[in-house]
Amino acid sequence: MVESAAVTASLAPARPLGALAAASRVLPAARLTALGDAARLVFRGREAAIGPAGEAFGVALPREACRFNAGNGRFAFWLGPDEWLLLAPGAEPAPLFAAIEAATAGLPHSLVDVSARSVGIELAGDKAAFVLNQGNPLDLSLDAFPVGMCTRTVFHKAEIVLVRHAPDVFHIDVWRSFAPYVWELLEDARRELA
Amino acid sequence: MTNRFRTASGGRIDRAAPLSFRFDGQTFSGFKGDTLASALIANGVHLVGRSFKYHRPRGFLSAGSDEPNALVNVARDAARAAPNLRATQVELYEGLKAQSQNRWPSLSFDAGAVNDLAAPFLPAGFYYKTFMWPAGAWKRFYEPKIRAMAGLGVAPDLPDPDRYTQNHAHCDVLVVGAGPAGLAAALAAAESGAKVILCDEQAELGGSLLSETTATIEGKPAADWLAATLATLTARDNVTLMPRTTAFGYFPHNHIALAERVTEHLAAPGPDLPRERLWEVRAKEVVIAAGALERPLVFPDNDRPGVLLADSARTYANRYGTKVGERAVIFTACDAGYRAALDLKAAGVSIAAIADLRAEVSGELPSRALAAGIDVRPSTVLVGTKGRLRVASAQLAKVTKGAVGPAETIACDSVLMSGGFTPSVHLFSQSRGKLVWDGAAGAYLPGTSVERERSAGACRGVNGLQRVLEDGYAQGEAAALAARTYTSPARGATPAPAAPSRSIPASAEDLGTDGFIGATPHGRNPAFTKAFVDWQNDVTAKDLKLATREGMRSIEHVKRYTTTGMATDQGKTSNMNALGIVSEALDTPVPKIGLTTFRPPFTPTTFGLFAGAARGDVFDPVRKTAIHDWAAEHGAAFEDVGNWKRAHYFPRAGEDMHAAVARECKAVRASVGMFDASTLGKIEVVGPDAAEFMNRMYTNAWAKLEPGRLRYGVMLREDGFVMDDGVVGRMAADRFHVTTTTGGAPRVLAHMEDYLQTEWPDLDVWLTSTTEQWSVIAVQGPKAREVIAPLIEGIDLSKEAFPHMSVREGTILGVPTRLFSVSFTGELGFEINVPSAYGRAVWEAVYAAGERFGITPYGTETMHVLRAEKGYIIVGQETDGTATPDDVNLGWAVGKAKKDFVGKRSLLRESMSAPDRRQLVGLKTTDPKIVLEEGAQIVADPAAPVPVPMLGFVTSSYHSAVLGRSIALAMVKGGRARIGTKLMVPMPTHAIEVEVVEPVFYDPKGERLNG
Amino acid sequence: MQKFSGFELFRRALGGHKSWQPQWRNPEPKAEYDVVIVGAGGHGLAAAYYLAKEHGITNVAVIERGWLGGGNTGRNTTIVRSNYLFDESAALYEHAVKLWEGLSQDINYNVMYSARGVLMLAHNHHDEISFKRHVHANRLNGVDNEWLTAEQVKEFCPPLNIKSMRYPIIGGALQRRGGTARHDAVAWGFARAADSRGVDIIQNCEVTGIRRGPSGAVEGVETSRGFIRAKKVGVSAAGHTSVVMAMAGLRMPLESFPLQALVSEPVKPAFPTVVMSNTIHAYISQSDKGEMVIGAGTDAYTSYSQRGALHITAHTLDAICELVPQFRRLRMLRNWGGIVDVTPDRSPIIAKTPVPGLYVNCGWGTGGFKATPGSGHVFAHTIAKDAPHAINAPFTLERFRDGFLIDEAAAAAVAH
Amino acid sequence: MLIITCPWCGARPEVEFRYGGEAHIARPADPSALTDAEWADFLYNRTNPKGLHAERWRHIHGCGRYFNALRDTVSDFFVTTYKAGEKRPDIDASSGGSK
Repeated sequence: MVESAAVTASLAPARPLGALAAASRVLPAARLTALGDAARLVFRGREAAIGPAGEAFGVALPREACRFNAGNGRFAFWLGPDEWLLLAPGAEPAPLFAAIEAATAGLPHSLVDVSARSVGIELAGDKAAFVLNQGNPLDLSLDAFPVGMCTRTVFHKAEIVLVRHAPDVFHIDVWRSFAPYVWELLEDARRELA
Repeated sequence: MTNRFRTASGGRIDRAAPLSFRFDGQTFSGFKGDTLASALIANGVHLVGRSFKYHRPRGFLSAGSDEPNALVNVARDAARAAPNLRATQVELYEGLKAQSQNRWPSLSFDAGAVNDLAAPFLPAGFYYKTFMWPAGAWKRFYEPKIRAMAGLGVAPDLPDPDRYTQNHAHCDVLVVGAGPAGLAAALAAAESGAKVILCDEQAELGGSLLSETTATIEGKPAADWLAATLATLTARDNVTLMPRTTAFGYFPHNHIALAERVTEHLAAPGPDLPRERLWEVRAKEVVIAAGALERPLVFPDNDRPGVLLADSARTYANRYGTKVGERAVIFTACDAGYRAALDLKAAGVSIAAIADLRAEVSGELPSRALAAGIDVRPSTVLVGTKGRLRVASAQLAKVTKGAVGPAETIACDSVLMSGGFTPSVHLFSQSRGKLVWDGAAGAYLPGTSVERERSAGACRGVNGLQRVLEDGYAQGEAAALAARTYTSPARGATPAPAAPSRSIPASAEDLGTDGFIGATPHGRNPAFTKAFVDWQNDVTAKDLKLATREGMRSIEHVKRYTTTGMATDQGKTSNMNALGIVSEALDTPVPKIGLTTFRPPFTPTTFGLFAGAARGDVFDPVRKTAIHDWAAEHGAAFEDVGNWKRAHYFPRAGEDMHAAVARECKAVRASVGMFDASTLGKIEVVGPDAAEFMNRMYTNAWAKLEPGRLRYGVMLREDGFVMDDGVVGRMAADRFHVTTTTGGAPRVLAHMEDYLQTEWPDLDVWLTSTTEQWSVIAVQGPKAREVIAPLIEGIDLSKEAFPHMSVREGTILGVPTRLFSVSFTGELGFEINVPSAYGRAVWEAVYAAGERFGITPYGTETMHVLRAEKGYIIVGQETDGTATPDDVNLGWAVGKAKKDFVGKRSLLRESMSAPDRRQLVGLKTTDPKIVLEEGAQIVADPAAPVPVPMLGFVTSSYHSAVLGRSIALAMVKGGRARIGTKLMVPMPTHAIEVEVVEPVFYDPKGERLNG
Repeated sequence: MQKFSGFELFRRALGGHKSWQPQWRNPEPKAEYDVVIVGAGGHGLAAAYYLAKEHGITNVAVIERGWLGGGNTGRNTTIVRSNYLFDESAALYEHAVKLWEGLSQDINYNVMYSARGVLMLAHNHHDEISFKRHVHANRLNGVDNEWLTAEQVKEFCPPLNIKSMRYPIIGGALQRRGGTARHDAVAWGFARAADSRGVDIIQNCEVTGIRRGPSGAVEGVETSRGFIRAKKVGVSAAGHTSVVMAMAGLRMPLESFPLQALVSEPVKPAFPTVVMSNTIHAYISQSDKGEMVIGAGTDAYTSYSQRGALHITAHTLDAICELVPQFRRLRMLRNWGGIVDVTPDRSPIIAKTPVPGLYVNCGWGTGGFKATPGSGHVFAHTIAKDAPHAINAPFTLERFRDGFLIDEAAAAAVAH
Repeated sequence: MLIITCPWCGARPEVEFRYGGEAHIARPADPSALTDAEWADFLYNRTNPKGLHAERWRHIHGCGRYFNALRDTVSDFFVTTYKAGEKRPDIDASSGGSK
C-alpha cells in the first residue's frame, strides 16, 4: 500500500455541506454545524487483531455493542461485532493507516481508508432529539440512548452513524452524497423552532 | 346574525371572544371555543348536507368524530381546501369559510334529490342487477352518470402548500382518550413514575367531563376536578399531554400512530408550523380509554335535519351553550334520553315528550323527568317525522304486545334519540384483540388482548362515573407496573386486573346499561318507509333485509352489498344497529353474525401526514458526485440513475442532445475526453482469504491475478443469471478493489455479505463500501496518457510498465490515487480514483491539462454510444435478469475449471444452454440513417398473423457519429447462428430491415486500447 | 336463476323487492363430488363456473374457510390489464381481458368492468426502454398498449404532476382496454352463476387435510365439516396455498407476504384512469363511489397476519402525493391488508401437481384479480381434462426445476 | 413496523433491518452433485409456514450482521432471535408468549 503523506496545498478538499451550512439559520434550540475534515478508517478483523489495532490508533476499540471510546481527540466507534469506525478529526489518514497496518501485520484483519466517504454534522441543543426523531425512529431518551452510545441507523431514507457526545449534543456521520439530503431534512425539522 | 339558539349563560365557550365566519357564503357569528357545528346550531342552522345516494337533506347527527352528515369543505384559500371535514370537529376561528357539499345548485334546493323519488328502484345493490346492456354501455354511459352523482366533497385542484411533519416518540404508557378513565389512568401511571403520553382527539382534554354540569368528583364540580387534574399532569415532567391528537392506527408491536392537528384551529397559522404532525408512538404499554359512542335509533324518517343524538344535544347545551331547538321530542331506549331532556330543559329547551321504548320506566332520571313535569311515555315509539328541510313534527305511537298503535303527531323542531351506548372498541380491534359479545351489556367488549394494551372505562363496558374513574386509575397503575418489567413487544402473561390503590369518589347520574339494537317497530308498510341505519350512505333497514333475503349471511357480505358501515364514519353510528337488524332477519344471535373488522384509521387521516417532508427534492435523496457542480456549471444536462444525478451530456450553445453526443464521441475517438464515473459502486475486499472469496462470488478465476492487475468480473445470482459486473483491481495479495454497476452497488455488497456471513463465516475476509470514498475520473482517448502524465507522480505510465488492465498507486498533484488503465470506450483509457474530497480539484486539474488537446467532458449518453460501438454490455440494459453469461457473450469470463461459484450449478440445467436462447448480437439497419427504437422487437416475418412470433428485441441503439451510421445491440434467439442474416424490426406502421452482425462495430481487434 | 335486468328491478320494485331470492344456496356438503375446489375466491368460483358451463361437470363443491370472496378478491385494488411482456403471460392475461369484456352479460351480473385505461409511468430511461419493449411485444401479440410522451401522459390524466418532482415523468405506457372492475361483484356473480348450474358453495368450511390413497392419488379432503370424497381437488387458496399443499405433502416455491391497500374518503370525479408507477411504487384509481383506491407494496417479511406496517403505507402515500400533490389534503378512510403468495419468477402456477388428482392455481402475487375469469377458465380445463389448456401449459411447477422461468419481475419490477 | 431484537444491538425498529427469507437452508457443499430437482428444492421451495417461522434478518442499518429469528407468522411476534450459525432453538409457538 502506498499512501501519500501530504496533499499538495494547491488542491483544497471540497466541503459538500459548505453552501448549505453558510445559509443556515442560528437556532439555539437545535444548532446545526458542518464538521471539518477528519481521518476515517474502517477496521474489521478477528479477535487477535483488535487489541493491537486499538493500541496503534491510540484509543482502545470498544467491545461493548454500540459504544465508543475517546481519547486525545480521537474516537473509536463500535459499528458491529467485528467492525469499528476510527475517527481522528483534523488528522491525515495515511500515517494512521500505516501505523495500524504495521501493528496488525500478519493478523487477520481489514483496514480501509474511508476518510472522504462521509461527512460529519453536529446537532446540539435542547431540541436536538426532537429534531432527530423526525427522521429517526430510535428512542433518544438518555436511558435508551445514553451519552457514549453510537450506532448506525437511519434518518429518513439515508443511513447515518449517530453518536451522542453529551445529553444535548449529537454527531451524525453520513455518506457524502446523502449529506445534503440529511442536512435539508434537519433544517426542515427544526424550522418550527425559529 | 344573532345567536338565537344560545343559552343565556354557561358552557365552555368564551362569550367575550366573538368570531365571525361564513357558511355557504352567508356570514354568521360564534364564539371562541365553538365548533363550526355548535356555532351553526346557535344560529339556528341544521341543514348542512345532502346524503350520498338519495341527496336527502341532512343535519347534525352528533357532536363528535362519529358525525356522518355534517361534512363540509373548509378552505383558507384555493390551495388550502379540505373536503369532507366534520363540522362537529372543525374549531371555529375568525374568518373561517366553509361550504356544504354534494348538492347542486344549492343546499336547500338540490336537483340530485330526484334520486329520493326514484328510491324504490334503487335498493341495495341495484347496480349489480342492471346497466349491463348493451355491452360497453357501462363504461360509456352509466358509469359516468353514477360517478358524477357519487362522491361527497370536491378534491382540491391545487397542490397543498402546507407542511406536515412526523415524529417518533417513546413512552412507558400511552393513554388514548382523556375522558375520566383516561385522565385517571394517566394520573395513576404518572404517579408510578412512568413516562406517560395522554392524547385526545378533541381540542380540550376532558372527554365527557366537558359536558358535565352537575357531577362532582372528589368533592369538586367535575369541571374543577378536571382543571386541577390537568394542572397536576401538566406540572409533571414525565407526562406529555396532547390535545387535538387522534390515535388513528394501532400497528404491530405497540406502534400507535397519532395525528396531531397543529394549526387547523388557528386563524393565522405561523408559516414555520406544520399543519399536522404525525406521532409514531412506541409504547411499552397502552391504555385505551376511548369511551363509548351513543347509538341512534332506527325509525322511519329518522334522518331529517333536527333529528340528532340525545347526548350530543346535551353536549351542545352544556359544553357549547347552544340549544338544538326550541321544542324537542325525545325517543330513547335508555336513561340517557332523560338526562338530555333534563339538561336541555334547564338550558331553556321545551321538551314536548319523551317516548321510551321500554315498558318499565323507573329509576332516578325518569323520576326526575316526571317531577319536572315532562310528558314521559313508556312503550312508545316514533313511527315517523315530518318537515321539509327541518323536522317539524314527530309521530308517536304506543306499542302494545308488539303491536304498534295509532300515531299521534307532536310538533317539534328537534328530535333527540338515544339507543344506548356502544363501547368504542376500534383501537382494541385494530390491535388484533378478540372482541367478545356481552349479552348483558348488549355490546361487543374487549376480550383477549394480543398487544401489550388494556382498555379502561366505558370502552370496555364499565359505566358510572366513579367506576370509570377507578377503572381508569387501576388500569393506569397496572400499565405502569407492566411497563417496568417490559422486555419485548410480545405480550407476557396477562396480570390479574388490580383494584385501584385509591378510591375516586364521584357522583353523577347513573345511566345503567339499557339500550336497543336494531330497528324499532313502526307498523307502517316497510316498502314506503325509510328508517336509516347508515345516514351518509343512505342504507335503510329494508336494504339490510333485502341483502339477507338475497342470501348474504355474513355481516361482511351484508356490509359490502348494502355499503352499510362503509361511509366516512366507518360504521361508528351504524354497525351495531345493522347487526341487530341482520340478526333479526336471519333469526340468528348477534355473535353468530360476526362483526366486521375495524381497520385503521379510526377517523379519516390526511394523506400529507403520511407523506410528511418527503416531497420534491427530498422525496428521495438526490445523490450528487463531487464533480456534479462542475458539470452543472458547464451546462450539463443530468439524468436520474437510481437516486444519483449523472451528467447526461454537455451541450454547447445551440446543440441538442444528438449534436452534443456526436461531438463528444468524436472527441474521445480523435483526441481525449473525460467522464465522471464516480457513481460506480466500489467495495474493498480485504483479508487473507480475499482471493478465495472472490473465486466463490464471481464466475472468474482470481487466484492467479497478480497484484497490480485488473480483471473484468461477472457476478451471477444463484439462479445462474447475470447480476452485476465490474472491473476488479488486485491491490495486494489480500486486497481487491471491486467495482460494481451504479445501481447495483448496495445489492452486490448485500449479496456478498450474505454469503460471507451465513455460508462461509470461516473465511478471513471483510468487505467495506468505498463507493463514496473515491471520485473516479475516466480519461479516455488516444491522448489520454499525454494529458495525465504531467500530473502523476510515482507511477511509470509507459505502455510496458503500465499495460492495459493494470492498477498502480501514486499521487496526482499530490493527492493519493489508484490509477487504473482501463477502457469502457475501446480507446486508450485511464480511470483516476482519488479521495472524493479532491474529486473536483483533480477533475479541474485534468481538464486544464487536457485543454491543449481539446479535452471534452462527456456524459452518460456518449459513454453508452462508445461502449456500444465496442459491444460492451451494460447490465440492466443488455441483461434483464434472464441472461446467462454465455447469452451476452461473456462465456469467456466463466472459470470452467472452478468447482463451484455462486450460480454455477444453475448454469448446468439443460435450459440454460438451449440453442434457442436469446444471445447478444449486433444489428445494422439496411438504411444506415434509421436508428432503431430501444425495446423494439425483432421478427422473421412481420406479416405473420398475430401473435407474431418474436425472435428478440433491441437492447441498445444509437447513431454512431464515428461510424456515420446507426448501430444497435440486440438479444436474439439463437442470435450467434443468425449472424449475416436479415431480420425485421416491425414498427406500428412499417417494418425495418436489419442485418444481424457481430456486436463489435468499431476496432474489432482492439488495437486502439494500447494507444 | 332469477334474471337480473333493469326491467326485473323495476318489476320487483313494485312489490317492494320482496320476491328476490338468494343469489346462491347455503347447502350442506355432500359426501362426494366429482371435483372439490378449495377456496371460494374469484379464481375458485370462476373455475367452478367454467367446469359446469364448459365441461358439463356440475357435481362440484367450492369449499371456503370463511365467506366467499373474503380473501384477496375482496381486498385488492381491482386493476385489470394484460400488457405483460412475455408471450406466455400476455396470452394468459389477454385471455382474461377478453372474458372480462363480456363477463357481465355472460354471468348476468354487473361486474362493472370499466376500461378506463391503465397508464404506467416511466420516470427514467430504464423505464422507457422497458415499457417500449412491452409496447412492441404487446402489439405483436395483439395486446393493446401504447407509448405516450410526457405531454400525452398529462393530457390523458390531467391531475398528474409530471415535472416538478424528484423523478419527473418522461412518458408512459397506456393500455386503453385496461381498467377496473367491481371486486365483490366478480365473486358474487361467479358464485351465483355457478350455483345456478348446480355447484355447491360451502362457506365456513375449512380444509384440514388432503387424503391420498395407496397409489398416492387424491381421494378427497378432510374438512371442519367432515370428509368430502373427490377424485379431483383443485386448490385455489391464494395466500394460503403453501399451507393447503403441505397437507398433501408438497413443498411449494411460494412465500406469502402482506400486501396493503387503502382508500380515501369519497370525492367527486377527480382522477380519470388507473395510474401505476413501479419506480416510485404506487398505483391509484378512483372508484365509482369516489374513493381513491391506492395500492401499497408488500411488507418485507412473510406473514399470514393480514396487516402490515405503517411505513409501507406511508411510503405509498409519499409517492401518491408526489404524483398528485393536490391530493395531500385528501384523507385516508380505510387501510387493510391481504396475503399474497409470490413465486420466484412472479408468474403464477396453474398446473397439475406430482399428486394425481391434485391441481393448483396459485402464485399470483399482487396481480391475481385481473386474471380471475381467464385463470378460472384454464384451471377448469386443466381439472376437467387432467391436462393444461395451451394457455396455461407453460405455467407449471416444473418450470422452476427446468429453468424455464417466466420472469415478468425481471423486466418490469413488480407485476401488479 | 416490527421491533426486532438484534442479538448484538438489542431491540430496534424494523426499518433498520432487511428480511432475508427462510433460515437454515444451507447452501449444498457440492452443488454439482445434486439433481436438478434437488437443486430447485434448495433454490426455490420454501416452507412458508402459517405459524412459527425460522427466518433470517440482517441488521443492515445497524451492526450489519445476519441473524436468525423465530417468528409467528400469524401474530408477527418474535419468539426469539439468535446468531447466524447457531442451531434453531427448540421452542414451539405457544411457549414464546406470542399468543
